[in-house]
Amino acid sequence: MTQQESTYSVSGNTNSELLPKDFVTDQEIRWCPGCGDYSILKQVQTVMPELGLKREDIVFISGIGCSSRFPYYMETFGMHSIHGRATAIASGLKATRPELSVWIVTGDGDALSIGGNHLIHLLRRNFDVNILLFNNEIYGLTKGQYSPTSPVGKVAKSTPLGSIAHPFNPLALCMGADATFIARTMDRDPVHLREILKQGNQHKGTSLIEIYQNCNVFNDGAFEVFTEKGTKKINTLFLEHSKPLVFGENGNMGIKLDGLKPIVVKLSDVSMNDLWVHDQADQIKATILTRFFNKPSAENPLPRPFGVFYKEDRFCYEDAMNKQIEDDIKNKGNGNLDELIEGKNSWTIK
Amino acid sequence: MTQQESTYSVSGNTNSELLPKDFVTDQEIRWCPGCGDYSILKQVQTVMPELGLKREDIVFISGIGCSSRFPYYMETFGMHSIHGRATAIASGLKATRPELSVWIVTGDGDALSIGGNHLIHLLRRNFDVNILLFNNEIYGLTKGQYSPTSPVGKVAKSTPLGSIAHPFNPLALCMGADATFIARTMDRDPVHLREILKQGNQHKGTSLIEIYQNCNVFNDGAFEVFTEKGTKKINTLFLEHSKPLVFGENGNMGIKLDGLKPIVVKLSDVSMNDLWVHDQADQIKATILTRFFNKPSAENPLPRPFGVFYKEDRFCYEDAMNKQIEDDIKNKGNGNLDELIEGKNSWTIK
Amino acid sequence: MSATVEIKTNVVILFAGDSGDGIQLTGSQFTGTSALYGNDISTFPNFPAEIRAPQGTTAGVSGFQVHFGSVEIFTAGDVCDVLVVMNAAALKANLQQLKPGGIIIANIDGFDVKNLKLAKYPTAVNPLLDDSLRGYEVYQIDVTKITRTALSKSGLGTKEMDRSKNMFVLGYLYWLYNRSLENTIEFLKLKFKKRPELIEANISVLKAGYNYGDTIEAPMVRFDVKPAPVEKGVYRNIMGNQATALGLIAAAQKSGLTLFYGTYPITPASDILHELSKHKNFGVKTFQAEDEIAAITSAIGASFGGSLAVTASSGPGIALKGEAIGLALMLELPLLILNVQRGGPSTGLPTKTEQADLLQAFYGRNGESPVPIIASYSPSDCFNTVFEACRIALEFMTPVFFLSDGYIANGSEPWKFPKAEELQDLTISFAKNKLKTGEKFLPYKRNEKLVREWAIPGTKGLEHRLGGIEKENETGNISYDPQNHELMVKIRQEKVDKIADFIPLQLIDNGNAKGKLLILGWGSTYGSIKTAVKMCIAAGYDVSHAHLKYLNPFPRNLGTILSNFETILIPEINNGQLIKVIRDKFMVDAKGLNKIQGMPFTSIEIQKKIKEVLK
Amino acid sequence: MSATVEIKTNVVILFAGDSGDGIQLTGSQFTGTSALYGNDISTFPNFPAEIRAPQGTTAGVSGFQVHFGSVEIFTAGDVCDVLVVMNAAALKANLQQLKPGGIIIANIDGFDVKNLKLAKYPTAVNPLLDDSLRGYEVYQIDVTKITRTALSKSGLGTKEMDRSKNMFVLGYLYWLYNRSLENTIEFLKLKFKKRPELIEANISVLKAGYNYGDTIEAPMVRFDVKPAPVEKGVYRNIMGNQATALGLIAAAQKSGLTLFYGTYPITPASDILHELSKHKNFGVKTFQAEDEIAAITSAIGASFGGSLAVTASSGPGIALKGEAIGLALMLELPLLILNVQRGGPSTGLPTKTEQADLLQAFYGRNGESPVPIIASYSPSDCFNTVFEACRIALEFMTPVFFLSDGYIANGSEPWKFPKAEELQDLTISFAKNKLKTGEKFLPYKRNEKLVREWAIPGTKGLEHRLGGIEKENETGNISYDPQNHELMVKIRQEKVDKIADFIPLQLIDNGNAKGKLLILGWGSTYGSIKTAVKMCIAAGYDVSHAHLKYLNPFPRNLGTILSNFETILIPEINNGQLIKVIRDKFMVDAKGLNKIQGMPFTSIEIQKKIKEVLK
Ligand SMILES: Cc1ncc(C[n+]2csc(CCOP(=O)(O)OP(=O)(O)O)c2C)c(N)n1
Ligand SMILES: Cc1ncc(C[n+]2csc(CCOP(=O)(O)OP(=O)(O)O)c2C)c(N)n1
Ligand code: SF4
Ligand code: SF4
Ligand SMILES: [Mg+2]
Ligand SMILES: [Mg+2]
Repeated sequence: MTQQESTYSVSGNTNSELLPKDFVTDQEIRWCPGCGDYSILKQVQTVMPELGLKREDIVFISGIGCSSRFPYYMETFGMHSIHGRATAIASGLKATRPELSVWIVTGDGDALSIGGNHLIHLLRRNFDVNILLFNNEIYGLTKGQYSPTSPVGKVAKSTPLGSIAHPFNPLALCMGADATFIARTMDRDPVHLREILKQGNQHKGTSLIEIYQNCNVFNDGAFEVFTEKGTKKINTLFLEHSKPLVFGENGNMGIKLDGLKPIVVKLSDVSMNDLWVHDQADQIKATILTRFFNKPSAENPLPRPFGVFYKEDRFCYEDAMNKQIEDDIKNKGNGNLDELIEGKNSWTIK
Repeated sequence: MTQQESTYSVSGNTNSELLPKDFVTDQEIRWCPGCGDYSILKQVQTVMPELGLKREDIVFISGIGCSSRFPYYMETFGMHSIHGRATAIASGLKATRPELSVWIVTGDGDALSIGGNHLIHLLRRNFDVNILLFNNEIYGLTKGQYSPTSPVGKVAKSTPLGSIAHPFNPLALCMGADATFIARTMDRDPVHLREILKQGNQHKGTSLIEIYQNCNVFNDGAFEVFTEKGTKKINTLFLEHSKPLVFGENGNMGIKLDGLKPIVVKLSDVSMNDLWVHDQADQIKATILTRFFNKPSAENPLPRPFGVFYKEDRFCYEDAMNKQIEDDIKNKGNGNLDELIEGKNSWTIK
Repeated sequence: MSATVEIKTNVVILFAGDSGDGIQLTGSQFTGTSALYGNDISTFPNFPAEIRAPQGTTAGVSGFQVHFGSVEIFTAGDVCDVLVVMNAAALKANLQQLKPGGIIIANIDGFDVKNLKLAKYPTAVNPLLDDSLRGYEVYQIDVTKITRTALSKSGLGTKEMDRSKNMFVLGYLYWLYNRSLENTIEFLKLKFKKRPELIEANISVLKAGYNYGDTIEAPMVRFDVKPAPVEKGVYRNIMGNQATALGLIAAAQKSGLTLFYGTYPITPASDILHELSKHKNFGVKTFQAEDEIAAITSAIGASFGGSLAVTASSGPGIALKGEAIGLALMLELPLLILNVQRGGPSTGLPTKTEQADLLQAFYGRNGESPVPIIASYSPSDCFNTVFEACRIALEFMTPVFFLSDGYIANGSEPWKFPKAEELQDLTISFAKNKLKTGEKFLPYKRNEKLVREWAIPGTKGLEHRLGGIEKENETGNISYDPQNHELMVKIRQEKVDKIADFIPLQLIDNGNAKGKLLILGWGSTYGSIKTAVKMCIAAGYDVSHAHLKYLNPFPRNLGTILSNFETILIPEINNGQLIKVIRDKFMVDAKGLNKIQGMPFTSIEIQKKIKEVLK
Repeated sequence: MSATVEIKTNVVILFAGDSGDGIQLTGSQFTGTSALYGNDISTFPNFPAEIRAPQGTTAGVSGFQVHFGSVEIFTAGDVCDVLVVMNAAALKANLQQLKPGGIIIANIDGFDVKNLKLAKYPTAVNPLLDDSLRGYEVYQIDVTKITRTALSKSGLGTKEMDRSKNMFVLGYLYWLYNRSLENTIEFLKLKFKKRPELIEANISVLKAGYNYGDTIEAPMVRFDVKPAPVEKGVYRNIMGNQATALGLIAAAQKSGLTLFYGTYPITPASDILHELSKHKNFGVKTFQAEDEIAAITSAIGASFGGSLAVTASSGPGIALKGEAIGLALMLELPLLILNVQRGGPSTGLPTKTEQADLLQAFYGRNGESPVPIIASYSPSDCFNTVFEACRIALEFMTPVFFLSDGYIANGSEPWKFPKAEELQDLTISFAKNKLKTGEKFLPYKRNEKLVREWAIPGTKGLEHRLGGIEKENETGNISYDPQNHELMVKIRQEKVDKIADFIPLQLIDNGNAKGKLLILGWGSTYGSIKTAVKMCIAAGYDVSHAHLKYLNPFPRNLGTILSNFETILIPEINNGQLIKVIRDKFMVDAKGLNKIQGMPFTSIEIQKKIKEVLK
């Protein structure tokens, strides 16, 4: 008997008739009013019809956390699993059903605390899935403990005198784990968010998208210098491939590399041609960009980068897995169950 | 009642009378004859008396694996725990007994597969402990499955057709996790190994020392281009702080940075002054060095670096923890149990 | 207008409203004042499952139930006498809790079209206007309007004014139950120390509520619940998780050890962490680990180093600790494992209560791995029980399970707390180097209780190695010897069994020592069983109640007790777990009474069953 | 010199030597040849705990025990008739296994001063020279010398020559037991295909061993063990882990599903992974995950996608999977969890066998979480049992535990294997979209077996969401409703209980259906119990044997069977686990017979107990 291919077969047709509302479920949304998760949900639903996927071929998998409620609100296949394991679940799904479009939704606690190991292993294996990491620098669902991305000094439920743990730099960690696609965006910039979602989806391999998400109940304003009108322009740097690094009010500032050291320059002083040109394919440059990480200040005026930091072509685990199977079949022929059971040293009793 | 300080107190005296043999236990060593673990054990025992520590203040903690048998052979306090958790156990011990000298012994599977999460969290928290990561690119104890550091294509028990998983670059991963000290050395270079052990011990914060270790039974020769006479010189690069990167037969080659790109140059063509000078304090440079990772070859002649890649001063978790307690005592006075139990809203029934 | 005063022995009030309505605070204030007045009390807060479910919906309803009386009170009450609802959703979600003829106090403003719609009442239906509530006594008050009026001259904005609505309700209830405002006024002064304008506003609204009762023209009965004949002494109100935290600190103080608490947040255990982390001046070290495995293994490290090491979680997190619990038991190091149980399996019902992790505590790891288990039965009892769990862990060098649950953890009751000096001393003596020259330290040498010594790093001459592989008796060296393995398995079992010699005998809580029916309970069912048995005994039934705190090992006399009754009934908030152990161990054909609804038993449910069994 | 030939019904030979001595190969060859000859057979290899313990020490001794006969054979034998030792350590480690008067075949070269010292014999003591072995028949052969002589003209180096020492011993045993060399010669030709010089060398040493028997002058008895009256048919030899792997592939083929095997290496389960990863041409997907949690959760992902998903480990690894098992059972997805049990607790005795994870399988997770459990009882039985476990998982949409253990996993026996076409069909029908317009798909709608449909991604119109939070009946939406929770807990339990209607009734393996004593076993104790009961019945004792394969739920008639016996005795390689479940469930005062030595029972131990109980 062969695989039930008919049930599995998924055609590549785009389904242009789908609308964002077709991705809305009948479930009441249970996030706090004002939560950044709403905007992300909205943008994901908006982008979905543009990706040329059939709805039934899309799977959202999440762990546990406020953000992890996401699958319930997406009219696709979905699983709200257990804390920290969405990445591992998705790996098994993608290994066996490579034709599906698999999306992982996870929080900073889910992905980087309890789920840290599965995340880094998924990245090195490079399954072709998309990870949406909702970073709100707090544990929302359990009502406000500090998370592995909370800054030192963070006063939270479990740290009434302030956190004493040096936080992860999530994108630096992911670069260290040999991620093939990393990007950063935010809940408050729908256009950018949609653009990054699309680029992540296009990437063949694991796309890690960190999304700054405001938890207005337990960590309100954690990212406001990057999201609010007054401060956004001088504190954010939007990356575009092959474009020089320019930012600031009216784009009057730029970044230059002084040896290995990035410095902020005024465009009035320095020519555009001398600026650092963003190159998504450059692992070292991407690493340096992930290190633009301290809150921008007078001594450290480096803005926070948003956009695609890094993109690399590398074989995906599921493809290699299938190839090995195909090759083995080519070499040995389709497995014959009788021969397998009999083995090489049978004997007959008459 | 106060803490039993007397029992805990540990004086800082060095104990110069100790000899390497004082660190040998009465247990029969159970590693395979020829295993690289023997050399590492020997060097650790040799170095111990030089560290100025009292034997009873030293604790070796390991997980499970061939390498993890290590504590049984060290006449100090020790724990052979469960697979992957030595790092977490050590964190709890160091948090409560900062005055102890805590050493973690772990394998590539123990530290990077099942124990990956605890490792990266330990690194970010920066407990002042030393990690000896015995990397033999294989699972020894369970008899030869591939590990997260095995190269793609590795034929092992669980991968008869070759591994299809892109391996971790352990030091790059650790840099991504904001390690404050990373170094690499090897079983076959006792002098270098001892030197690195000493430097790791001196570092205040987590010292991550990757040790290339030959498993002559299941992965013989994995590192031989770096360890064997004929090939060692042109394939290894020994890092020394403030010194230019020089290697090769008779030290006739060097590394130069072309922008962000390291290139191999002949010293006959390029002046010493133009070479990359090693700077342990430079996170970006250290990251680039961790990326000297492909097997050296004609197209990629970059040698494999050994030595201390990176060293950073950052507060240790246990110190911050103690400081917070001290401050709280300063602010509120030593806790009074009766007041605590009574709370603020008691009433009396007469 | 002055009202008639009716005397009541006990009353249950359920405050309900939107999460933002200050319900928990209102309830706590009422509780505190009644406690001060001398009532016996039990409370149960009921939080919405969502952090902040959409305002006005039933999912967003927050409740606080308080049961107070002039008699002994053991539960937060089966049904309520008074239901206070701040909006339509609160009424809808809780009406079934109100006893027939009960009082409803409703904030009219919460029943406008928008609120009715959010609560999913059919269009044009308003329960306050149709006669669907005719079986109850309904008092409708436009709380919002009166509050705003009362504050018209305060200079506060409308939003801020509306925030003191709950004070109006509280004041009104103080009037209704004849309580003084003093306690709450004191509280407000402290709470708003930095914003005096709010002190004044809140007090005036509180008084407005009180006066409203005094002045409105509706004919109205007031109630009086006299002080309970409770023991003399100093009391406080305490929640279960808080009591657990204090019990741990007390044990650390009495043992002279550093308290190390390695944990990972999870409902409903997290509040223990929150409480502990406030008391750093006791030298408490709280460690929010990256996951549950790191939580317990860091605690094992701390225990190896000589700390009083504790790890805590709820069901799913405890499942993750199984392997490491096995390690602790092999190492024979003291370790506390707290499980604040919640509804399962899997993620289950995180905000609801259940007793379904008992068998996990018994058997949830590989190999023969006995671990003592001890369960708390009420919020304040958590203090004593966790203290006792520490004693056992330290005295017997073993991991110990402490079981609590969501009901106990979040419930509260008055507590006649002990003085520090009355608490048992837990002084530890770490192993000292008493070796003669050439003699080797034997880390697994045991005393007459089969307990090995705690030899911590830093002790010269006691250097030794421990591990999870089977170890040779006494030396602790790795041993694959078949006979030795059997010996060690038996020793580890015997060591736990022997603890039975060092715990109190089981008492009959209520009823005769011999008879027709024994209700055998454990954990948080205590209050409901106690109440039910008390009432049945009063009604002439031959029923007794014994409540287990020690679940592994059982008290030595348990078998005898069981043999003295014709029928054993075991009520549990699960599908039958203790009953399995009892049936196996004592070969008694015990019957189960099981409720698996994420909620405690009502005493009525238990009474019904008692009567059914005995008829 | 021709020897007398003595006829034997069954013989146990234990080959023992250093890990490098080729003991496993020698044993397997002897086994294969005897099987071909028609004997019934059972074997047990015994590896050293260390990868490569120091040569010559007792820790480094590798053993291979083969039991073959002209009668039915059920175990690898209690004691051995012949002990072959390649060095002093092998003698020291195994002498107690040899029956009085048994034969020792010793390689003299392995008893030089160095070897004696490594084996820790006192200085100047050589057991071959003093008369400590006088109770045995000892044949001393200088294997090394003869081998080297035989190869003197081969052109091989000494080291390479010495590697064929084992062939000498094998040849000699072939002579002793009157076996043909053909099978091994064929094997050698295949094995050294690429090095013809080694084929020749090994064959000549093999023949030298045979001829040695024929020619030496010592008076010597030869033995003959006639073919067993085993069923006609085609046989092969198979080890338990191998049979498990083949059973999984067979189930995948018969269900038409992709086999996904998510695991993390651990002794003694790893060999299943090794075997499966050789058969990629069956579409098998093996995934060596980063840890056990990823192993099981990746399998859950694969199951969600419609694969036959399997995860495997041993005790400590299974402990880590508890939380995820709960998820699988909430999701109601098919999933196989294989536990190849080893000695516990904690790391325990990794290379030894034990049955101590049964209660973990029953209860090792939070909440009410019933999972079917099924256990294999012999190496070849693993094939059928794991196939059956797959059937149950797929038919009932549930995680299923398959239990095996180190003894079964590494043991081997002849197997009259089935034809593929004889295997039951497991055809799966995934849910199809049969919805009318506007109708919603109900993922938790159930059939008469209470089983929901498997609706996999890619099926248009069946988009739905699953999760670990309690779900509303039928819709699967999150539900905090108290009644619904109780309903769902009961349904999940009932679904598992109902499986009892779809499994075979329990049979009495041996003995009468009613009587004095029933031996109730499970798992790998089968062979020893079978042998013991057979012998006791022959000796006139009123004893019967029933062996459980289905542990949860039990076969429907088990209660009746138990009630037909005066005494129930439950032998287990643990401290008493099945017995707890039986006592609880059936209220029978069953007795335990327990051995916790990392080793199987001998049939003698069981016979002794039977006689004790029946006297
Ligand atoms: C095994 C386990 N441990 C702990 C929890 C409790 N828990 C649920 S979500 C969560 C963290 C949530 O934080 P994050 O992942 O950042 O998500 P957010 O709520 O902020 O979106 C925790 C600790 C759990 N459900 N399961
Ligand atoms: C929970 C658990 N899972 C798996 C194992 C089996 N196991 C023991 S050591 C090991 C890996 C050993 O590899 P590594 O850490 O590289 O150490 P090495 O033996 O190579 O020194 C594994 C998989 C175990 N003991 N416990
Ligand atoms: S708690 Fe924070 S993250 Fe969670 S739903 Fe509310 S606002 Fe959003
Ligand atoms: S298996 Fe490899 S790593 Fe393990 S002891 Fe042997 S040589 Fe060393
Ligand atoms: Mg978060
Ligand atoms: Mg290794």
